[in-house]
Amino acid sequence: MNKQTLQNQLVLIGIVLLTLLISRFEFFNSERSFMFAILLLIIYILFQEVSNVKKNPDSIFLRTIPGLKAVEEAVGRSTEMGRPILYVPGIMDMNEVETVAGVIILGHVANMTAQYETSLDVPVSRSIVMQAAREACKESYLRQGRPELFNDDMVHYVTDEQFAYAAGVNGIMQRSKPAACMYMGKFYAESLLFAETGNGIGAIQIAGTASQAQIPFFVTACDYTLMGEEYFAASAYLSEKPELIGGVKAQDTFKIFLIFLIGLGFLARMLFDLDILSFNLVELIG
Amino acid sequence: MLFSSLFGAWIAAFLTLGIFSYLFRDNPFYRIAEHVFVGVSAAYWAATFYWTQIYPNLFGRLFPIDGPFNNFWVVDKGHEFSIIYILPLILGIMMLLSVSKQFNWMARWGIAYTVGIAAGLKAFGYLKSNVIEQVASSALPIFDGNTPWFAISGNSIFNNLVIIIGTVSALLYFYFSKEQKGAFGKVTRLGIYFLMISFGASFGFAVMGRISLLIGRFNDLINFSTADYNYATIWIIIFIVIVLGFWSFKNPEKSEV
Amino acid sequence: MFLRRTIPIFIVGFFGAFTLFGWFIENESIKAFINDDATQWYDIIASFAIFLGALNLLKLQSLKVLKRQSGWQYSLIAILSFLYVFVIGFFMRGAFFVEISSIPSNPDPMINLVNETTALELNSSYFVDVNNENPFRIEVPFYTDSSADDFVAQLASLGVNSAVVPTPWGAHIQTSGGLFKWMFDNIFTPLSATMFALLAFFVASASYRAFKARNFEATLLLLAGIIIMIGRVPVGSLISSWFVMYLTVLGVGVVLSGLVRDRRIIFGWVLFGLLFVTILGMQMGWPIDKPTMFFLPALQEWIYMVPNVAGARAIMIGIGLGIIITSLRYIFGLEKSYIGDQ
Amino acid sequence: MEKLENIILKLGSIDRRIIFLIIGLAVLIPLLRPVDLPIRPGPSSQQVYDAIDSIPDNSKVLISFDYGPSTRPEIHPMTLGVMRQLLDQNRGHKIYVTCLWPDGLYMAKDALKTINKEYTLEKYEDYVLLGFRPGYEAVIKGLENNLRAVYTVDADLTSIDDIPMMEGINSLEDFDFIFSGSAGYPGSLEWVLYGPTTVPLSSGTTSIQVNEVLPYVQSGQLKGILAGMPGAAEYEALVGKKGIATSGMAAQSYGHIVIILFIILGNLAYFIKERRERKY
Repeated sequence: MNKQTLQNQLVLIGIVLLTLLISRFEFFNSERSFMFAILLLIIYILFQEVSNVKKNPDSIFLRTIPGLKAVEEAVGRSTEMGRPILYVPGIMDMNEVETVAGVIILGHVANMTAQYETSLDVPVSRSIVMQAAREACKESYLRQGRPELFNDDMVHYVTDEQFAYAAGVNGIMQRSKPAACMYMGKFYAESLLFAETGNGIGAIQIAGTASQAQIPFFVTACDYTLMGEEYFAASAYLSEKPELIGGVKAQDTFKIFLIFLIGLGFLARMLFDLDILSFNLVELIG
Repeated sequence: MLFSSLFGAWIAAFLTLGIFSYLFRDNPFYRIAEHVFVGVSAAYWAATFYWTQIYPNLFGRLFPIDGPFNNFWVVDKGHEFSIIYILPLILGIMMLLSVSKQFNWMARWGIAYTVGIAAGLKAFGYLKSNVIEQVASSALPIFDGNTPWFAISGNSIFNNLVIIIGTVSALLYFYFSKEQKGAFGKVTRLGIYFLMISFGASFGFAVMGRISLLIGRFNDLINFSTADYNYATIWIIIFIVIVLGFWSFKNPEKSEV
Repeated sequence: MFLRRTIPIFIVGFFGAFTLFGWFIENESIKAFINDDATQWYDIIASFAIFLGALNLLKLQSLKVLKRQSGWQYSLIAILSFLYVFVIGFFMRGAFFVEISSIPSNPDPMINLVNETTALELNSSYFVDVNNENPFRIEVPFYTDSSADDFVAQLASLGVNSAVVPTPWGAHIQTSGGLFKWMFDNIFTPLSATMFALLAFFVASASYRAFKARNFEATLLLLAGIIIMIGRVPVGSLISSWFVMYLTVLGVGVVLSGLVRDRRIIFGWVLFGLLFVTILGMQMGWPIDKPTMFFLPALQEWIYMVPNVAGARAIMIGIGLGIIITSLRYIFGLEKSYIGDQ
Repeated sequence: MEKLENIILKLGSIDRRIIFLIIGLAVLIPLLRPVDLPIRPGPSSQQVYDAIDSIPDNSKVLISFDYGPSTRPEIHPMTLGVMRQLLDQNRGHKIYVTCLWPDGLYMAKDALKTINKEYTLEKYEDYVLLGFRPGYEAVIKGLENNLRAVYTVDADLTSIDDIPMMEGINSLEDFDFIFSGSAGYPGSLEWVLYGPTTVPLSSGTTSIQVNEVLPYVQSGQLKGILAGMPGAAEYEALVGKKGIATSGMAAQSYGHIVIILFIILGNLAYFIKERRERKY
């Protein structure tokens, strides 16, 4: 434990020194030194937490996220009802981190549908997402030893246009009446069109998104919603792999650091306003 | 008025009302509008992407007027010759080739590139705007002498304290490594309250925005119902209502779930 | 294996690290790549990819038609719409302008012809300095080359020199009056705007169903939503803050009735509250917007500037953290399942 | 009482299509028979107005049209309003128009047409339509780096070098004010994140986006914000030219009232049901 603390302190000092050193060079944009140090710190925390999780995987505690438990229930319910599962990986392309996360979660859902032999329908709005989602699903079906259940067209393209896609997906919902609808990715205004139609056909709905403006709609119209950061933690929860759990731990550690930073900034501002401190720390950060 | 404008207005009114008919239930008019929309938009984006991306930005850089291939093909879009653009061309072609089973691994390179730059570009952007700047702007003044204790709008000590407490407690709601029980649970509860107020406010705003859109649509329909357009809206409404009435009579709704 | 796994993972790591650390480097070409080329490359790849999607769409819809699956007629509509736009996007320019380079001494028949054909309202002042160097372009294009040619012939019969100028490829999809633009204005736009407008109805039914005071959290959601909704529109400033105060007193009474068994306390609170508000109102002369705290436009402003900012900021920071860590996981190869490598 | 409760309960389980119908009528009727409602400008709209008011004479103002036809009723009055405010005072401001959305070009053309009818303007002296460039936020970054690399020609394919008012403009930092009429991505958020920090920036957004953008107003990165149609109406009132946003506000108000009545009704029904279930 002591050794760990020492190492942490050394690394922190190392990061600061490295940043100071590198800032001296011409090629370095010294306006961004603070960001650079923070970035190094995050990377360090990430790898530290991953190795921690790898060392003693049993001692790791993560609180439950209700929406994630519901995923498996939803797959089970669809199987019982003999109706398909609809999975919407958002309307944006793979150049959004949310979409990538959505495709990863799709891989986990496909694992379950392969086990349960439930049919899976994935309409997508971007062709690159179509290719990626197919790869992810195919791999899952192979891993579960059910390659014969996989078919390229379970992931199919509708259109790139936001509302045409929404119209198309609504049509699919109305006609194939899926028992469960999952919306995991980046969404814009169409979120409510999906969620209300899904509600109308009586499907279990689970949403996950980091699109801030759409979270309220999902919260009010869906059964479960993975909000913001929860959504990014979801793939780690589902995979149970140490590298990914370590990522969630790193998020937590860094969050505590940020809260500390908010407190520090607040305090510094107070001292500055009371003329005890002669400079404003916040201006240094910004 | 030109025939094309008049015809256009009738088409627009028909498609608009076709989509609105979805509010009644899924029906043939909606299905027509939906399928037209899907088909039209897929081709629309293919054409738009080709003419605004591939043609000017890729071919424009590989075949500019003074480039080495200018006796082969010229696409003059004011760009300089840039050989490095051969890379996206290759990745793009690989993407297309992945349509065949044999080459479907080829898509992975393009996917990998997309994910790579997404990760690199977003990580920095979000670190700056969503994290550091938000943390920095949470350092609100409490004791600078001219902030009032309480004011409903603008800066006040009370408001600033609420913001800080709200931010921290809501942030702790997203802390995964601890069960939300006891004292910690109370803090996260408070965090949820702030999140809920924020969601409610967003929702309230959304209601507003959505109604604004409806106003825009209705304005168009009202416009199309004038004599200039031969009362397009009115005729189409009558037509759709009659057909839908007849259709509903023949296809009674199965118990709506 | 090498082509399928190793190289893609290398590509993610390389471009990820390059764009991430490139932000810190002062170098024009690196800056240019990060700011511009990186995204442009992606756009180009995505533009190629869209043809894959289009092919997939056509394939599935054609299968429906061929197998005569239920609703195949609609699939036929989708295919035809696709082909229609594909043709006007790639094979027909749909926009041919006519440029007049000389006019006869009596321009009136020509002007009449032009106005009749194009529904423009031109008069002779438009043609003052028309000549070969400075031709007059009729701003309404023809959809086909042959109809433009016909018009040129008609003009020639009136002694007018004119020529057909086709819109260049690429510009044709944005030319006002062109076929592609006609499709955009009369098919694409109404459809997309109407789908969007459906939200007005759905947001109403969603709020009706979901905005129920089931518990304290839901009540907060409900109150914040309603106050914003009323406070932001003009009607909100017609509602007196005194009315809101009375409502608050009653509302607190309702809440109390759930918490306290003794009816006298609730009754006492309501009576006292109503009296207090009335006396205060009489003292202050019932100004509509005072006390500010209970004036809806001011209250909504407070909600949206204070507690809402706190909540939104926490979500923002959370999302930021999630994206940063997730991105780093991709860059360092800790997560590879997006290319099917679980 | 029992009867009233039963009626409320029945109304509480109303078919949602009835709600749709009533909402539709509540919005449609005020559009057919307009009513005038008083409009009281809020602080954030006022802030935008003041920010534009306080720019020096002969300023170069960039207006970015980052929206399409579907959000036109909300954003169009704002961009028009900004142009009117700039031109009304006759202080020699110049307007530069860019578009991050392909459809934004048509919106911009339309707005310029309207403005040209109201004021006597000289193209390339008073305004220039630079047009649409694809690339989302990359366009903003590019403009910040070197505007002339992104725009070699304007929307009419006239070379930038031949346009008198483009003289001395090489990057975003050469403007005195930037306004983005934004309906989503890319839009106000991207302007804040990637735009210049030295030039004052305001934005008009759809109601839905307001929440996302608000923290930036608070932190001062945005000089005020026009929030949705009410924001547009308030701004119209400030500029003193009533337009579609103002006339839409009545429809908006009724729409809200109907929705709120439904919410109240739904809650009453919910409480009655809860109480009855508890009793038996």
